[in-house]
Amino acid sequence: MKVDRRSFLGLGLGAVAGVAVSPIGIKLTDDSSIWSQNWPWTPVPVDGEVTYESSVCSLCPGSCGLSVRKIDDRPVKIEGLAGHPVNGGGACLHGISGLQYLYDPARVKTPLKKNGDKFEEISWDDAIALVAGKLADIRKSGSPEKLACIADKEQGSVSGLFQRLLKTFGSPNFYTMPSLESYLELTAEVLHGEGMTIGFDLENSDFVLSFGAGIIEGWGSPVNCFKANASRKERHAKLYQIESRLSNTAANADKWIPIKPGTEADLALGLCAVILENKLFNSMAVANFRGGLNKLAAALQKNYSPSKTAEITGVKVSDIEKMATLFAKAKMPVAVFGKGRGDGAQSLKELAAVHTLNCLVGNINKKGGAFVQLKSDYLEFPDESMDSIADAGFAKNKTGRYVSQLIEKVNESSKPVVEALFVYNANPCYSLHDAKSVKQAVGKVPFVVSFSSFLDETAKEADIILPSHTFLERLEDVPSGAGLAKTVVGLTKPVSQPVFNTKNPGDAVILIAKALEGSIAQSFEWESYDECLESVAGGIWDSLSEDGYAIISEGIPSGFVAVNVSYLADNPATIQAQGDDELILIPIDNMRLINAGIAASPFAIKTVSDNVLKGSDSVVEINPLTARGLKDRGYATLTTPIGKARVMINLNEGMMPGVIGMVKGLGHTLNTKHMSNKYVSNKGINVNDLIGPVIESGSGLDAAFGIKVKIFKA
Amino acid sequence: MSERENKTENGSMESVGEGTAGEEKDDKGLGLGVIFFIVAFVACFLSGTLLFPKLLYSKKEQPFNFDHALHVGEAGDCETCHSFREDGSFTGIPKLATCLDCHSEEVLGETEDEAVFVEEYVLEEKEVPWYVYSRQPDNVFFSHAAHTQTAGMDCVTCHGHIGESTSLKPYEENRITGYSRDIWGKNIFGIKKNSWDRMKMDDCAACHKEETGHKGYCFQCHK
Amino acid sequence: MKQNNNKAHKFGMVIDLDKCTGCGSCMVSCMSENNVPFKEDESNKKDSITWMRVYKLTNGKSFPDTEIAYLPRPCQHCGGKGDHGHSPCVSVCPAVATDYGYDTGIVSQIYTRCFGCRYCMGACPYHARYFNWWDPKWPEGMENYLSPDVSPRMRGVVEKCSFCYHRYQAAKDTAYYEGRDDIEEHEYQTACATACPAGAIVFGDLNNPAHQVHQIVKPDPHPDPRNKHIVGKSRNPKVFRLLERLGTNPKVYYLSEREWVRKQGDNYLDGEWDKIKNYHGASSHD
Amino acid sequence: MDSALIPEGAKRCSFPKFAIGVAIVSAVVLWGVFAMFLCWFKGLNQTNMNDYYGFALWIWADLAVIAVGGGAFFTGLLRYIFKIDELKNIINFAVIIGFICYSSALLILAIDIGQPLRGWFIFWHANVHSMLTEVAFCLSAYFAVLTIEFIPNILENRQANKVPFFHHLAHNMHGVMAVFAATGAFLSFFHQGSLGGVAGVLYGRPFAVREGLLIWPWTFFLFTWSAAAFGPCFTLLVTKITETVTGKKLVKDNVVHLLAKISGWMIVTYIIAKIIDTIYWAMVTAPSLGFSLSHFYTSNGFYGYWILITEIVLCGVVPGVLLVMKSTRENPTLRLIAIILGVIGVCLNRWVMVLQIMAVPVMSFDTWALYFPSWQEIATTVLPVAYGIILISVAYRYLPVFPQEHELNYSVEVEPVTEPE
Repeated sequence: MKVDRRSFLGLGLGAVAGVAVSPIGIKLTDDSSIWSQNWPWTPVPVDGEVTYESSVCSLCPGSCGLSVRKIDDRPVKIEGLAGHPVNGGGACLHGISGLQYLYDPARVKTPLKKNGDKFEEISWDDAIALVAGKLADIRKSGSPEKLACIADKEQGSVSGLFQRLLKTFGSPNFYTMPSLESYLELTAEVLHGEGMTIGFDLENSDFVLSFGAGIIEGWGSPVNCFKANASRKERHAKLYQIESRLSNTAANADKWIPIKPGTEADLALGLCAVILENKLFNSMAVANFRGGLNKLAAALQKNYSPSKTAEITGVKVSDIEKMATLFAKAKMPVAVFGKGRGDGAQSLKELAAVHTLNCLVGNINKKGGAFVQLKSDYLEFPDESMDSIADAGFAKNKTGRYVSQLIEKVNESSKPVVEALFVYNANPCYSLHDAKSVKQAVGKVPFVVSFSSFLDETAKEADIILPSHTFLERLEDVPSGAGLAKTVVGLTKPVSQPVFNTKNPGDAVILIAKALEGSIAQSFEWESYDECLESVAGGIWDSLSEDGYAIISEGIPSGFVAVNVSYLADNPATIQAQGDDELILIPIDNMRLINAGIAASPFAIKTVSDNVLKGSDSVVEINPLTARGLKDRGYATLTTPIGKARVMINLNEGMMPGVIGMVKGLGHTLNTKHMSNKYVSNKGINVNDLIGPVIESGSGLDAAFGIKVKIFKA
Repeated sequence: MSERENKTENGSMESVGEGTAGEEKDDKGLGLGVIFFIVAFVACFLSGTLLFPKLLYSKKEQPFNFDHALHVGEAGDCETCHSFREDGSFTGIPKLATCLDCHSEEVLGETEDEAVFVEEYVLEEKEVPWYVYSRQPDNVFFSHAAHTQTAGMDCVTCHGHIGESTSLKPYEENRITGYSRDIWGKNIFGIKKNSWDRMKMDDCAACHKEETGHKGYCFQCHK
Repeated sequence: MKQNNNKAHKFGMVIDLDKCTGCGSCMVSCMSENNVPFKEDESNKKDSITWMRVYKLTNGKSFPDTEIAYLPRPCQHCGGKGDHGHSPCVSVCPAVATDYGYDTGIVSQIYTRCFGCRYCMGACPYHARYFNWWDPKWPEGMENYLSPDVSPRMRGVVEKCSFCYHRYQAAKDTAYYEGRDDIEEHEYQTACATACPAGAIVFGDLNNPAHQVHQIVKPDPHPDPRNKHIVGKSRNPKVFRLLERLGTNPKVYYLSEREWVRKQGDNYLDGEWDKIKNYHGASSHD
Repeated sequence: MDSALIPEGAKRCSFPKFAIGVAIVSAVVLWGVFAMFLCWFKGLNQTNMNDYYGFALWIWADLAVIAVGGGAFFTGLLRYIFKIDELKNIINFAVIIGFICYSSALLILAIDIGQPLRGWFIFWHANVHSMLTEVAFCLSAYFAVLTIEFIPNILENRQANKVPFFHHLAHNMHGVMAVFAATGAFLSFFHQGSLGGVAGVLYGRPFAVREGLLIWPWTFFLFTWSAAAFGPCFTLLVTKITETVTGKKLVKDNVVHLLAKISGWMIVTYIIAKIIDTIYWAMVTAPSLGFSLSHFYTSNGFYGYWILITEIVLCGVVPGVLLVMKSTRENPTLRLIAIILGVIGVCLNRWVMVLQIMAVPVMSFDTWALYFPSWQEIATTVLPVAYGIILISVAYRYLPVFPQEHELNYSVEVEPVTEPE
């Protein structure tokens, strides 16, 4: 027998046939497909018991109630909390994507100390000791006022602790970032007196005259505004939107009145003029005006006749007259101010002029009108113990009235105006105008402590970062403000164990205070922030802890509200944009982005239109008439007096000719050598790098509504 | 097989063609070819049936033995430990907390396994990493409530008589898919005798078809 | 009817485009609910997975007469021609990875059955179907927020909106456990509907006259006499469906007072709109 | 070197020359294979396809190679069923071309699907309503038939044929080839048709959708007819290319003329049907859905009326007429122009029925989607071409593909067969 080719053939065929009828083939085929259906690198979420926890969102001043769905101990979904007095179900996209902040691996995971241009991890004990040591030195040198703090707001117990620390330390230099609430208080102060604030009863008003307020762009308490706006049709209420751009609010409004950028104050005064001239005002209300109504009326007749107003604003005379009449004759009219979200630059002239409309028609503290009342003060901090250094330092004048002035002073002075700076929940190096010079100023401060959860633009400039818990990991009282008709304090609760080695910023402040010893430590005798909150929120704590919120005021405020028109009677000048070019660049607020300190989440960025962000390019809106040679989706170079940028063009009929719109909230630079945040960083341009501050004389506010710009094909 | 038989057989095979037999030499080769064929066939078939499963599955021991029969005796039924939550979802393998309803830091019985349980898990507050014989892929949604509460099925139909067992069998993990051998079934051909012998989708579908007249829409059981 | 449930639901949605602000809450709620992945650059909208996508419509007029509206587009859960369940995508899938639930009217998508031929994507005129061109990747630690109710998809398969079917499964689970036959309207709501801050999205059973969707849509039970493929046309003159003329019979309805918005719901030859805009399929049956 | 394998009496180039040629083309194959592995291991993100372009270059290549591979079934049908005997002289080559086309199509499909390991679901979990299921079944079955049809030719290799079993097997297979040809024709009718149906049933896509007969839209029949019409053009074209490359005449003119004539008549009848279909679709089907013809051909950067005119007139009517008329058909240049136009025409038709369908916006607020393939897509599409060249070279070198080769080239010169080195 000879083994030949055929034997091998037989062997081969036999093997094939044997394998074919054995289960190998079918089993491997099946198993390989099951493998592909359950690839080990595709995550499998762990199942468990479903529970819901309620909390409050503090990403923006909206203070919406949240319901967090958890699987065992793991939060997996955030939704609006049904029945909550602010949002009553529903939530905005940023709140819903809150878990992307919680679990973000680009968070500051542990205290960091700057060494050269790098950050080093240090322990909490070392970090607190370092900060306290530095502060003690400043105090010893006798100028405690050189400790400054920039926070997002004045309200709330954490901000209260910062203020308390500064005061007991001996510094008056506590600053807040501009916010709608701060403008509301300022307006109230100028027209009604100190310690007041304003809310708008949008959900009942039958005629809302909005001077660019982005009612569905994130203005005020966003979800609350969305709801008020959505119910408009059923209530037969009207919304007139005065704005240079067809924003979503303008598109959703009953009428859009395009206006030359920066002339909103003039239009408001023009409307006042018509109302006064035609005696459309509420005479009972006007009878109590102080501060020179006649002087105001005369000035308005002279400077803001309908034809003059039309010339200034670009709004037709007929529209001006019609609007004034409609507004004055509506049952429950309300005029709202705060361009965009109301947290950008604003001029006091505009704020006062618009609110004067409310005063003229007498809708103050009436249903559907503007509610003017005392600021809520629900926290009862015990009296501070002040030593002589503290008394002397605290009695000094603030370095500047607003944060932009502080920055200016720091930049101007050759000697350190500020020796140490605390930054909490704020990102001035990103969100103030001319961000580059802000960064320069912060860089000049010898010792900067950031309490940020993220390595944001300001935190990157810090010497020490004491990372905060996100709002999902901490207990905190969250007072609503932001123009809501009612005042609600919500309670943010830790729905998750801290993901990283972070602390509640309140605890961090208490630890610093304790480390400073003496009278400062005596003013911070709580064991922890949680204990502090429970004691200072005494009056409402039960309600907070049981219901998750406490309603401080609701319904129409009672009592007489004085009106003083002296500010406007002095005929303040209208702000002009910086530069001499023909076109004007204005910032746009977009609901899907965040303009405050933090970057929008990956989910939110994902929803942004490719007409706003394309790759890493910002897209600017421009009317085809203005675009001249520029092509849709082509590139162009924008040049303003303070900056230059390459942008993509979006030809947009909703943009007023002569105006270029650029979205706010892009252009974060959060990447560092060690931490990449590619999902939200280096996307587009920060519009604040292109617009510089313009200070309104009198008020001292940065009131730059835009900037003159040149645009060329790139 | 004799050469002669070989020749005839090959001849008949060839006759499918033109009927002309090849040369003598070729015939022999072909005869040998047949033998080789049969040997290879049998060898491959047997290794595919007997050896292959040994290679495919890796045996894993459970953290410690669990006596179902004993526990059923104590608790009375399956649902005490394998319970429903208030929202109708099923807890599956009990968490440590459920065990601690009866167990404590002190050993109740006399087995070594309980000692392991108490020492390594109860005292350490660690969940027991059981291998689950009936674990299904992530894309499966299975409503225990629909089957046991509404349709009135018993546990045995799908899970067999595990409640009567005194020891846990070794967990055989499919090296490719990562799932238990119990899903495909002990029988490598996938032949089943009892309703609990296999837990593939076809088994669900067959039962649904029989009981409801329709094997169901995709989303009834997938997520 | 091919089904094993005596009470057939027909889950559907009506979206009020006058209330919709284009805020994007529905999109994010959907992504968060359904474990939708994200990647570094999502600005190419042609490969960006958004089960719910909000389109921006414009009336095409120039400044200052231009108007805009937003149109959220989930999967339309088409009933197919004559509402027989042969949705454009379902009928073409070669491996039954997507089927029509005759008991709910929901078009499923089974990621593990799908082998990624993408024929269904070609069949869907709404671009509601998305392909996983990449492996889904979550930044380290972020996979902690993934929900176990929806299985994450692997690379190479198609996914789409499921009307949050897992919420129906959960609601049914509870109902089974409590010995109830069926579920209440509020027990099964999609993630987009619950998230919408403007309350623009209403979800429910189109077959149930007690449900809000039914009351708004007033679906015509008879086929449209002008086109027998069309079933369930709304008898509300302000309500329309997307591309209704194709006979896909979507279960997502849209509501708008604005005529130009309604007109953009479908394609019309020159002058055709004016002839049929006041036709709502009602007169012939009421 | 490899002379023992070369058919008896045939002259072939030297082995090194052949090897170098094959090596060059193999480099292209390797490039394609590299791209293929990239697609398999990294996923389809290697392509420029997107959610608007779920079907793109590959599906077009698939449809195109199957259309031009239609020469195999149609020639087989004519040769074995209609007993047109002359075609035996080209049938081997037609089968090889078909084999290349169909194996390429299957390979491309294996790359194109997102989950190749689950590709078998199309058979196991088949949805009988899906045209793609029909395609998969018929395509695979017909590929099996083509393989069977190809086997006898392989077995006729000089060495293989020495084995009596193979010799007889080849002989007997020839005997029953009519059965396979009939099966092949039947299967081809359905898969060519169902490929047409793939587009025609898309009632969500007004550019694609067609009315039809029973469950089959008109595109079903048009695709079958066009494959039968243009497939022979491709067979003739490849034959012509092979003749040019080898410098030998391989098929007699009468055979070529006959096939060209049949193709011509098929094209003419097809194009009449296509014109009627287009007019009906443009005048009735699309308008009933609210679309005017201009919607599909304007306001975008690529798809204009030119593509419609090129496909139907320049690459349909013109080759049809050229091939039908005896004078032009028998003019080698005009015939070549006609078959080239024909091949372009059918490929263009498949392009339109895949890519333009995806490009046209359907929702009134949607936009045109244009796409350009990535290099990986191009490489994997070129891969089958290179593979085809190699297979044809090898087959030509070692198999008696052209029965008339000897007669046409060597019979006159009485020259002994020289062994190349």
